[in-house]
Amino acid sequence: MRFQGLGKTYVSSAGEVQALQGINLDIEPGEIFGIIGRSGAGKSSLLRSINRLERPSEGRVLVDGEDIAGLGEAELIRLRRRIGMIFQHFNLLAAKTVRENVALPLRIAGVPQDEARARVAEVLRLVGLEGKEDTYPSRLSGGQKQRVGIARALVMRPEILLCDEATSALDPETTLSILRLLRDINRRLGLTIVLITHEMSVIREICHRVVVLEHGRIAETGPVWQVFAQPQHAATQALLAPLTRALPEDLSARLRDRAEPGDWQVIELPFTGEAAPDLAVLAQGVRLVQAQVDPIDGHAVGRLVLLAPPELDPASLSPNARRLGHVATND
Amino acid sequence: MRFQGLGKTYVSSAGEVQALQGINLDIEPGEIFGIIGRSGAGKSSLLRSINRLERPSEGRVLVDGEDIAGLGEAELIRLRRRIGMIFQHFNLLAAKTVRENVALPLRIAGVPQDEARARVAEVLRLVGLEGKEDTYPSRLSGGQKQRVGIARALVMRPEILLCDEATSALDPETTLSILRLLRDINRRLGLTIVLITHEMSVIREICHRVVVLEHGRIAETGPVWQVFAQPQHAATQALLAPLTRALPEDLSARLRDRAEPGDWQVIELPFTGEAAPDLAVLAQGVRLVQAQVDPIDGHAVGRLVLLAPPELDPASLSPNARRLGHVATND
Amino acid sequence: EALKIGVVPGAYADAVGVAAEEAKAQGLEIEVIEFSDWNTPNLALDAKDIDVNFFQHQPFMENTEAEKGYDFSVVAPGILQNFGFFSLKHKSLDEIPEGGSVAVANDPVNQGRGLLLLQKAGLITLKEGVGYKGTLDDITANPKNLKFTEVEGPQLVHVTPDVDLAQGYPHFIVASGAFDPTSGLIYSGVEDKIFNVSFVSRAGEENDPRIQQFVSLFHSSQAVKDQIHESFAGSDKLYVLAWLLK
Amino acid sequence: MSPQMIDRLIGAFLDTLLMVSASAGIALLAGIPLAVFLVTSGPGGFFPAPRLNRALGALVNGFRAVPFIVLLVALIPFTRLVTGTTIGVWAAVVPLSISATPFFARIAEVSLREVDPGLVEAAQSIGASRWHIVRHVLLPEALPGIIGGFTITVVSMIGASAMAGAVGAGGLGDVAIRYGYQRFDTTVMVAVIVILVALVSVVQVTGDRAVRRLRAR
Amino acid sequence: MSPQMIDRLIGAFLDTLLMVSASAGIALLAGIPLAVFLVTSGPGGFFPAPRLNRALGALVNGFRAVPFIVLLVALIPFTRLVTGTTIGVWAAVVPLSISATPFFARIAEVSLREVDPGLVEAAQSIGASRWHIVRHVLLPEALPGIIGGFTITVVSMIGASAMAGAVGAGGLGDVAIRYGYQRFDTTVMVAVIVILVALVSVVQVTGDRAVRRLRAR
Ligand SMILES: Nc1ncnc2c1ncn2[C@@H]1O[C@H](COP(=O)(O)OP(=O)(O)OP(=O)(O)O)[C@@H](O)[C@H]1O
Ligand SMILES: Nc1ncnc2c1ncn2[C@@H]1O[C@H](COP(=O)(O)OP(=O)(O)OP(=O)(O)O)[C@@H](O)[C@H]1O
Ligand SMILES: [Mg+2]
Ligand SMILES: [Mg+2]
Repeated sequence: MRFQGLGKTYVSSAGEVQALQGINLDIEPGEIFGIIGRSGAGKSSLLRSINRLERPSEGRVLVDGEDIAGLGEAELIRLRRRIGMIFQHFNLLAAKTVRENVALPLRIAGVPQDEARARVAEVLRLVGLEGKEDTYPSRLSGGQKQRVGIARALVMRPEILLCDEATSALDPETTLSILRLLRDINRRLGLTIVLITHEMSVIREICHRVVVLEHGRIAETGPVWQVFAQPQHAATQALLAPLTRALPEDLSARLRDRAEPGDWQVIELPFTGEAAPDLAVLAQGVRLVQAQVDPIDGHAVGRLVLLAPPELDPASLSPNARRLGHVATND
Repeated sequence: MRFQGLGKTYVSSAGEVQALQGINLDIEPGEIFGIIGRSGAGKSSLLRSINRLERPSEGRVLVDGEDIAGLGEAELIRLRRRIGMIFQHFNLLAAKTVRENVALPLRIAGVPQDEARARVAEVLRLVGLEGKEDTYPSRLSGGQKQRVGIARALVMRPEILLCDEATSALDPETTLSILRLLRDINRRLGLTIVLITHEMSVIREICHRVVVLEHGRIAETGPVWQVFAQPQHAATQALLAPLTRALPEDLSARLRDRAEPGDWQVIELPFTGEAAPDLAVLAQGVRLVQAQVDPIDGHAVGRLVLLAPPELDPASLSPNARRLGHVATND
Repeated sequence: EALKIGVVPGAYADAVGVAAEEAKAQGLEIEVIEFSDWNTPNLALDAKDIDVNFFQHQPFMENTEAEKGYDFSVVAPGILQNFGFFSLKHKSLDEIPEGGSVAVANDPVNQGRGLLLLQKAGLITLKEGVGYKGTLDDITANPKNLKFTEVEGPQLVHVTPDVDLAQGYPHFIVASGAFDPTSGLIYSGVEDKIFNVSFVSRAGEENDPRIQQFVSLFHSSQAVKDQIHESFAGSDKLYVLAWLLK
Repeated sequence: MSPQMIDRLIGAFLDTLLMVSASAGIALLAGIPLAVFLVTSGPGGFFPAPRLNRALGALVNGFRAVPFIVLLVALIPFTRLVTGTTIGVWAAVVPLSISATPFFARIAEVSLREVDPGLVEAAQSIGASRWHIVRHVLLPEALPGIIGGFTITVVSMIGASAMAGAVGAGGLGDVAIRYGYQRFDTTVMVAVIVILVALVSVVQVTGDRAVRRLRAR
Repeated sequence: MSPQMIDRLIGAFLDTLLMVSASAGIALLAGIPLAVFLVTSGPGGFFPAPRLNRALGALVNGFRAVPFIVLLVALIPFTRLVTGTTIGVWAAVVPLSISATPFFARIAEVSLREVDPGLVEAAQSIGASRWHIVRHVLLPEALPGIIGGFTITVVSMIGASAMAGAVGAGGLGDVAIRYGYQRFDTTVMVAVIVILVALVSVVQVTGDRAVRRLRAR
């Protein structure tokens, strides 16, 4: 999949909105590719251009090397049958039951009834909707609706899967099981997945590469561990900030720049995924305040926040350790 | 706010669904109260019973000590004007612009035009929607729609705020700023917030207490740091599992129960928020694989996962350190 | 104040229209109101919304008076038309087959007259003494087993090709140009003056000078006569100017 | 065509405009509250009044069931009370609007029922009274459908106004009937029909445009 | 009432049933494709054919513009071609269905336009052809509205059939006009109107029920 100079402008009575501009991007087959960015950055617009739900205002979208703008109706239908899509707003048919919604792609593609029945039952089981087969969407909870959308996208065993915030309405446990399912299909069948999410943990969990959009442009792109460990662009840093969580408020409120007698240092010890700091240094009487270290693709990425006695030299911990400030300790 | 033996049964052609049963719960004024649970557990049904969008099948809901089932129309309207609600599916009026949607509660309550205009501008700024005032909802991205919903719920300066997955469509940065806003209002004005979310980080960030629903019943309830540090119920553990993240896959795949020569131990060192382990113990040549420690209400909660040499006794690190298994080390 | 005359579309209205033009030239103000219905001109007359109407014959008027309690009176006679029964399939009444279809008018008085004519032709027998008020329910003998269909006046012309025998009003036939209005198999004749379409006003107002002036103009105008003659295909056989009958 | 006939057509055109716009206006004003009441007071509505709902439904059905000409005559006493006359354009407006109102109400009802119940809930949650819900949710959200339905009503009334000839009100449809049907004057009939088609097209296109503009936002 | 009259009422009732159900059936079969075409080929539709759309729109407007009685007469040659006659129930079915089809198409059009474009997109994303979208999305999703509109159409046709009756097809409306209206037979008129109201109510209630059942799911 390749985007060449892709731009998208929406025209409405309230004026023009340039949702995307100058997007150049390659997504490899078999890859799990994440799209992140602030609300309104153009993520959905980008995703929707892949199966031509949105026609580019400029530039081209190539799938399997072919410009999809030039596809005739029959070819477009053939292409779309190979691409599953999970919508941000679910878009379930209110007049059809869960089963009928999920069976629709198969019915349309003329899959024999018996096989269709079996496949529908299978995906409904995978997304945990047994027992709701004959329910209409209006009777489902938000997460149940979303799972119907996931089942509908998977039932055709697509080669490419487009997910627009596919797990936003799901609890962590269900999210995890869906992600595992996706990764599993990706590994077994080489499914290419392009996914939008606001949950950085989802990106970390399953994506290989990620692109960060900002105001319709690419801010940054690369392997997840790199982008996450050393975000270059302010937008990425802002998105990741809540992940590499802020200092606890009671601490940050008491933080001061210059040390007063008896103050301890607050030190940040980053793990950038390259050379991990030696933990032996922690034996110098420091206390752990906050920690977030995660292995991404085999690289330990994150940081520790420590309280250290005044005499300790941050550099002795690790060359990139950094003093954030000083606080009084009450114990 | 008090729920007494609350039960809710939905009746439809597909049969009965018992969404809630035997809910007994108190929510204190000025509290930020989280509701979590698996998809379909009954969270939305519980929340919607607070402003009588859903009438209980059994039991009672008391707000300010008064059974709301008995309210007349005028009283109910008065109550609802004190309760803001953010809907899971946004429920924006398609025929009104962003500004008109947000201004509607004020218009209905007869707030003078001038004041209304100022307040609308203020909340739209708070949720970051400047420039979209005259846009219709169909032209907004998912997150922008959600922010309109948030603005609409806040504009009346409610005493109670009900949030049904209010930040699910928002990027982490925006989520954080909305949460800070809510916490700020909570502190300054004593706003009571009841919120449903699937993002455990949101619960951790701002909630005081949390209830875990499972199959329409209360599985567990208590202060967030307690529930998160020592989840008692299987449902809670399952929900939190992805948070206290699983071992990295390459490690867990190689994990074995019995040590072979040269194997290192994989050790979990929990931080339960009570007595934090002394970090000096880490000087025994261990390596950090994964860390997640967060201060919740001043208590350090989380765990470290360490690789330790075979001779180390886990108990020497901390009484509740636990050996997960053994792995071969290649370096 | 203008004299308001109610009419229904057709030859009668056209004649009144010509007379109204002449009257205006003489300084008499006339307003012609065309009703596309046969009840409302009487209703409007009774309600004093019009002063005189010209669409009905005396039996029709009396029937309405009896049913609705109006109090009207005939001011002056108008036109008497010679309606008949027509067929595009058969040359004479004898050829009408067993079980043949017959279209008759669907309004009360014209249907009654049509049935009387069929009785005169020997095709049916009506209940004793029903006269022109007879309906299909009053047929006591129907030896040829004719099947009747009731149809609106103007529509009779359209259905004539589809039936064996159809009642027909010459001025409709003339206007449509569908077939020869003088080709009827039997005619009602123009002897029964009571069926002439007359000027009708509220009782006691028949001597309103405006009405009288208009009626005498209508009766004396050559243009009116020419218009009527034209409406009846220039055939004297199909109509009679009732005011000239003694 | 004679100059008189052309005058007559112009007059008829104006009569039609007047009759249709007056009665369409009345049908709009009366039909919308009626439709709102039928929707909100019925089963599942937020203002349940089953007894009154059934009664009003029956009344609407009654007016819908009676053939127009019968209704027209039955209404004459009322018409006279309102307009002071039984003939002419204004006398036709009364029965026309009385027959168009239940018709339009039924059409508007269909569109009002399509409004997402979630939006009604949202309004309830902000403390909207029933009147607010009608005013700010039901009507604006159903507006495209209501306009579409009103377009259909106006076009149907252009057809129905032909019957106004029964009270001597004239109008294009009546001219078509009188000349085309009863006098077999094809030229006049064709002329009238051309005008009628043009009128209907203008109404339809205007309605469609309005709907499209609303949908485009 | 005489026994003949009772027979006549029964016959008229059956005639009305036959006329209305036959022409409603035709209007349903012909009106839905027409409505679908009007919606999908128009601006913003997924099967743009602006020229054909305008042409068909104009044709629909044409049929809608002509007063029913005039249409009925204008269609006589066609009616004769189809049914071999111009009198009787079947001859009335032709103009009735030809006038009901564009009417119903316009009503169905309004409901079809209400279908959420997101659902069409969802269908497109699973590789649905245009026909699939019509079959699986537009029609089922608009069904409540279409049924509501069909109810309105059937009720309107019960009214229109009274006029068709005037040209020799009989039916209840015609009996009401002939006996009740022209002959001032109040008993018959009341009887007919009671039957008509009952018939209309049955149609309306059946339609409402169907819609409510669809909505309840
Ligand atoms: N209107 C309804 N009719 C029938 N069943 C319903 C209805 N609304 C909800 N339910 C059922 O009740 C149960 C609880 O629904 P609820 O919406 O409260 O779940 P939830 O906890 O909010 O889930 P989610 O996280 O997915 O939004 C679900 O099984 C759902 O299918
Ligand atoms: N149909 C439309 N008409 C006009 N503007 C639109 C339309 N759809 C989207 N936009 C605008 O384009 C921009 C990008 O929208 P898009 O939906 O791609 O954002 P997004 O990154 O998916 O955001 P979110 O995370 O909130 O879903 C937004 O500013 C939005 O308001
Ligand atoms: Mg989006
Ligand atoms: Mg929910």
